[in-house]
Amino acid sequence: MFIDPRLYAIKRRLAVFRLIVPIVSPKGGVGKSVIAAALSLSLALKGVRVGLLDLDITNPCSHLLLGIDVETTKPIEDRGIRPVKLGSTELEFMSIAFYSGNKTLPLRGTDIDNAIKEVLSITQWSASLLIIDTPPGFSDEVLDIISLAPNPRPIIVTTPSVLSIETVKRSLEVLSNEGVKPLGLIVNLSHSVDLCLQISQVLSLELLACIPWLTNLEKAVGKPLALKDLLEPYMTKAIETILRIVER
Amino acid sequence: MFIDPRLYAIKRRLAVFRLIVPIVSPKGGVGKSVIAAALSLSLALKGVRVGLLDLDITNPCSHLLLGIDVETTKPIEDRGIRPVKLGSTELEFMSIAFYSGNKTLPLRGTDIDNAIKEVLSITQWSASLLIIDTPPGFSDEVLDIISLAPNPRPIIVTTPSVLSIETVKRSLEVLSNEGVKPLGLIVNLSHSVDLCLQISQVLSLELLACIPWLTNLEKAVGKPLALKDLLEPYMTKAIETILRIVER
Amino acid sequence: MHEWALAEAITVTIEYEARKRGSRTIELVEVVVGELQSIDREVFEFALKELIASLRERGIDVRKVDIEFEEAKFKCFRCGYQWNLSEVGISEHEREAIHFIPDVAKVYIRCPKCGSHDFEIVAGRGVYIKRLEFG
Amino acid sequence: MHEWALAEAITVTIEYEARKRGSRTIELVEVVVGELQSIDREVFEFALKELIASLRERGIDVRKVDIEFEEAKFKCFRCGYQWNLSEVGISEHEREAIHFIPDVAKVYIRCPKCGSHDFEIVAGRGVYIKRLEFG
Ligand SMILES: Nc1ncnc2c1ncn2[C@@H]1O[C@H](COP(=O)(O)OP(=O)(O)O)[C@@H](O)[C@H]1O
Ligand SMILES: Nc1ncnc2c1ncn2[C@@H]1O[C@H](COP(=O)(O)OP(=O)(O)O)[C@@H](O)[C@H]1O
Ligand SMILES: [Mg+2]
Ligand SMILES: [Mg+2]
Ligand SMILES: [Mg+2]
Ligand SMILES: [Mg+2]
Ligand code: NI
Ligand code: NI
Ligand SMILES: [Zn+2]
Ligand SMILES: [Zn+2]
Repeated sequence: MFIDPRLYAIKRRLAVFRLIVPIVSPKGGVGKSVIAAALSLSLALKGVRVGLLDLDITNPCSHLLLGIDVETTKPIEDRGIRPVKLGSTELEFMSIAFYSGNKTLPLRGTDIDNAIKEVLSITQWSASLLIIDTPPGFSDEVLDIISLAPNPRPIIVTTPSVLSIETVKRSLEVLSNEGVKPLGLIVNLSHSVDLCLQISQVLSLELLACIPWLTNLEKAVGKPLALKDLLEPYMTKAIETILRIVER
Repeated sequence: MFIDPRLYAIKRRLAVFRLIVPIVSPKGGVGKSVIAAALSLSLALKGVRVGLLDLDITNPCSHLLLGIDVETTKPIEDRGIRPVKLGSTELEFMSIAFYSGNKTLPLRGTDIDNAIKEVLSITQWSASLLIIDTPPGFSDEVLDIISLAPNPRPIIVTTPSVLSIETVKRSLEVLSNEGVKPLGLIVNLSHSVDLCLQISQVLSLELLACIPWLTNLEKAVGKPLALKDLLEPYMTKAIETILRIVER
Repeated sequence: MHEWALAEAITVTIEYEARKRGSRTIELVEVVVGELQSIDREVFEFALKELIASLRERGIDVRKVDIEFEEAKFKCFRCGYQWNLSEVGISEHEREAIHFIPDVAKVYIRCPKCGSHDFEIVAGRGVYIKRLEFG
Repeated sequence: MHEWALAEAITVTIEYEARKRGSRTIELVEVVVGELQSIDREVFEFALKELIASLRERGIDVRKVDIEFEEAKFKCFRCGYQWNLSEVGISEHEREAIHFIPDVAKVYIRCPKCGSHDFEIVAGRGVYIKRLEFG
């Protein structure tokens, strides 16, 4: 007999959330991590109790965007672990990087699966909204989150590039087969709102944001408020949609 | 007892190559697939017998870049499988997409590991150089190829973005611990050769190419010769370096 | 002190399984604790006792709990070598990180023979229930 | 006809292991072939026989080969349901794709109970050697 108590603990720990939003795309480099960080901060500063979880297990980056030094800042151990609070905000942040010392984690899928189950079963969130940064591809990270979270509502991210749109399209079929209903679409690195609308029609997803190429974004890496200020003007629809669900 | 005959077959099948070059980066969207495709074609047209293998198992894209319709074109079955030859060139191409019908493959790490071992053990290459497109992250795909291939010499790809450079830096440590010696670095999406040189110094890797943002690249997706023509002028050093090893 | 979270996972599991079966008595629970979790045995036993007492208040009676400790064992995917924790030695700081998420062991530990990070944690990884006997 | 590649993998393995042990006689090889490989048994046996004959010319004598077929079994990671291939039914075209790379089954097959692609191939996936007895 082998019973994994983590699966039962996870059910209980994730039940505190009113909404769980994985930020997903099959292609890398489309802006998932940037969007997850900025969106979490925008909502936290609007008074929502937000948790941000970095599930890019082998190559976690969210702490770099948020400017959190994982060597000096650590989650507190208290009947489990309490996520790190970001500066003056109420944003709760959790990442495997706190335990890998900002190194690459050369983990196979089974280890990734284990690490995710371990993190989810011991983290004590007090937030009501969980935003999850995921790696590209469609492997253990995405499969775990859609099977462990109750009613996950992913935000799909794409750029206007053919490669990105084509691969998003084919991944939507799998999500649908898994019974997952996306919250909507964010088109990043697009110069035209018309183009964003066209893409959202092709993919049959509600357009939640259309974000242009932002010259100053590179300078905002590690400065969470600057990052938020840069992206927020383009994400009002995404923010409103989430607020409506969380405050219901 | 459980003996996996694929491991022995793989050793034999990969022994035909004089050089195996995985194109790797921990971040997605930096241009690995575009570079793998263009570099393979450039070398094939210079008379090198090149194989291109897409190991981005859950989200294969190389066939989209090469304009290969995986529904109508299939590898031939002949005491194993013979990779598809690209048009008039001698480029041999192999991808799991031939068998997944251009769908997203929702595979866990153990399945990815199995799929890779299966592909490598039944594919009959006649090339002498193998270029491998890999997914981002540092999981089964990269771990498998560095442990199954004899003396793999990866080309590391980065953009000038902090996130990319930082994560490449930390992944080089793992590669070195695994006894893997990179062939060099390609900096993509960079407007300045000076910047590329600086980055290559920071990472202590030889600069093999410095590729700017190419306006027409999007139009070249699916047109392999156009793709090659666009990138080739920036990749002379990479091409020469490989030619020197393969023709030795 | 994340012993409490681990103990809680056990009792949540017991409660769920008991209610699913409509059973109010659990004769025996056998728990295995892997070495990588670096658990303080006393704290873990105390937490488990307290949580089982509160289970009893909610009508579920656990008669006996056995805790078994399992030594960590590793096997290299690259060269096949097998070893245990004492052979490699890790710092206090590394042990602390690993005790939260055992899989980060792959960052700090390398095969003593070939240096690879690509190994299997054969035993001693985590906490699981080996046996659950209903009354 | 990739039966030949699969058979070749077996004989390459035998040769390598025999030379490693300095042994020239293999009393018994037990090979397991998974249902997902959709192997033509006759072709596979013929290929194996031919390749073993050529092994003999290189000084390695294989006395007996047993081939065991293993039915495919699947178990859903999401709902726990278990099933076999006959319960789902796949097209000829899908069977063809799966026979090259059994893992693409996850694209074409879904759990008959909950519809998920996220399942385990418990048995019948590939070809492996279950037993190798040296003389
Ligand atoms: N709207 C934008 N404008 C300019 N740069 C961007 C924008 N969105 C993302 N980037 C940059 O693109 C790269 C990839 O973004 P990231 O969020 O890491 O993508 P992903 O998480 O999908 O891999 C990063 O270097 C980031 O700084
Ligand atoms: N030099 C370049 N100029 C313009 N676009 C590029 C360039 N390199 C890559 N791209 C585009 O960037 C995206 C990511 O490239 P891709 O090769 O798929 O990255 P990866 O394989 O690393 O994820 C694609 O849409 C591609 O067309
Ligand atoms: Mg990311
Ligand atoms: Mg992965
Ligand atoms: Mg790619
Ligand atoms: Mg992966
Ligand atoms: Ni602890
Ligand atoms: Ni065949
Ligand atoms: Zn080793
Ligand atoms: Zn199911």
